[in-house]
Amino acid sequence: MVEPLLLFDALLGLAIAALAVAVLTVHDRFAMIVLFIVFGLMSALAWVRLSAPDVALAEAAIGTGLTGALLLTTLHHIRAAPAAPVPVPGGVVVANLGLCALIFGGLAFAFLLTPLQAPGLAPAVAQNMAASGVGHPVTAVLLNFRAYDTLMEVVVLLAAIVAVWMVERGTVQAPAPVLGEIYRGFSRLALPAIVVIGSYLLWVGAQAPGGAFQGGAVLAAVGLLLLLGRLYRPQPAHRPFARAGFVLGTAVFAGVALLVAGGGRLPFEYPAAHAKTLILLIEGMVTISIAVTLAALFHGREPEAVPVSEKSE
Amino acid sequence: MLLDLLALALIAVGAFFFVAGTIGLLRFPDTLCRLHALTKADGLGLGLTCLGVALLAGTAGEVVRIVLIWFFVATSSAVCGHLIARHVRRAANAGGR
Amino acid sequence: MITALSIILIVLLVSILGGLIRVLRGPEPAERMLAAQLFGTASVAMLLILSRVMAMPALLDVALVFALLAAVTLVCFVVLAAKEGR
Amino acid sequence: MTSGLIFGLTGIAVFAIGLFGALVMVEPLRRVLALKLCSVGAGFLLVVGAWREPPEAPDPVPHALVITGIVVMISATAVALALIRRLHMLERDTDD
Repeated sequence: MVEPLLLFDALLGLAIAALAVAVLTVHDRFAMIVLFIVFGLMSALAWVRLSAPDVALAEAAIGTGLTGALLLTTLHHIRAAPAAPVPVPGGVVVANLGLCALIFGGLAFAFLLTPLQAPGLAPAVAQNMAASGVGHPVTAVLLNFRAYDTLMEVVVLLAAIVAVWMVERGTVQAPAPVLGEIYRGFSRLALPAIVVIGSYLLWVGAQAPGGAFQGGAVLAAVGLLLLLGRLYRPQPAHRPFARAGFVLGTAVFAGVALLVAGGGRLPFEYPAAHAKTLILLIEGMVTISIAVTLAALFHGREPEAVPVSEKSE
Repeated sequence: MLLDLLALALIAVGAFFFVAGTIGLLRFPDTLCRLHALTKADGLGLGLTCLGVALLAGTAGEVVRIVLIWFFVATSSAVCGHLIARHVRRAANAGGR
Repeated sequence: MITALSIILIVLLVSILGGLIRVLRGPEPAERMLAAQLFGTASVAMLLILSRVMAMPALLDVALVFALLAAVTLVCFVVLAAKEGR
Repeated sequence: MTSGLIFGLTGIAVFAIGLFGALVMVEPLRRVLALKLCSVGAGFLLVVGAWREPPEAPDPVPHALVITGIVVMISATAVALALIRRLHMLERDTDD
């Protein structure tokens, strides 16, 4: 008798691998994106099964939801391009297939030899939890024990939005259509609800799965809905606010580190009495930054002074 | 015990509706029929599942979150169903002209 | 109880995989997106059940985010499809 | 057989499939997706490394690393997609 949950895992694993193949082989580009979204959903389920709800949250919100929206807009922009079928020589395909099969075999062999469930760093984290200022281990790792990583990650987001604004400078975008009364009613109902959920995720991150990245991604979804429904239209005059939003997280994060370092400690060695306050401050500001940056990444092009897009109305 | 059985039955019926929705999606002839099959199925299926899981829930907080999930999925799937139907109709009109 | 719920989970997963045929076959983008919506809702149901099976109430938050982001992706699709229609 | 073993092998398979796609595919959009598959596959391995048979709690450090990875990946994807859009526009303009 096979345990049903294990059978579920095996099916899920097979489905994920099959979806990965389907994403790369399906002819229709729209189907490719939908399959990728489904692939992300299934991976998030797999991570839930591996008792990693934080990662599942991040994957569902950022890796699948927002990435899916980004892919859909990009496909919309480049839809005119007939996918020029430049055939790859068969020899190249076979050689690469062999190479990848070899890599798969090697990795699988190494993986099967590696003992699972090694102690790892879990005991070290558990020992220091009391001093971290929060009650959830993943949040403690992200914002206290390995805060440098997280700071760099926020910087990467900042770099990405700078790059996107540079690349898209001077491009034209067709205006979004009006979605009608029902959508307006929906957004009046849904947007506040989503704001509450995002803030809840940020707040609950101190004790349970959730936190700045997941909360920020959910708040970014509000931005997406506003942009899509034309309830908010980016204006050139709003650029300073947007820039302030992009920089806020990095600035506060680095500022706190410098302040702590100024007190004769290591940069992220928060004083125990204020650890919780400092972490919450950083998380709050980083959440705002992430939300603004992700929404701006979705919108792409910087709002520029000369609106050339009006002629297509 | 009785409550557990009731919850299990509700969840099982919910799953049945999901299966029915998938079959509708595969077998119905055109987009609007498929839309119809799907919105009914996922609305009912998820509603029953939510009810069943809520019966098994341990704390009031969990029940609140389950109700919130049900409410959100119900509104968003209704609105999205409407938007997709509108899009399909407009596309058909544009094609007919 | 756990066994019965696990079997229901398997049924839901198989039903999702069956729906994938519609995504692959199309032909309308709207249908592909519809199928994706069904997957989103079914995954929410699976997460609800998993929250009982694995005794992790935190999964309810994950389900909430799933539901939310599925809606956002769908709205995004409809907007872009409508743009294309003009 | 354990969940960790199953999903570990899944992760390696996804990584290899993504790598193959990134090497062979011509279309830029598909190549980006292939690289994203690679990143998800790598994430699988890290999460499996953190996994402990329940009821033991998993190791939080790899989880934090994967979350960081997901955010970095969406930044990279956004830039790649912006480049694809720009490239497409330039190609269209030279065709006219």
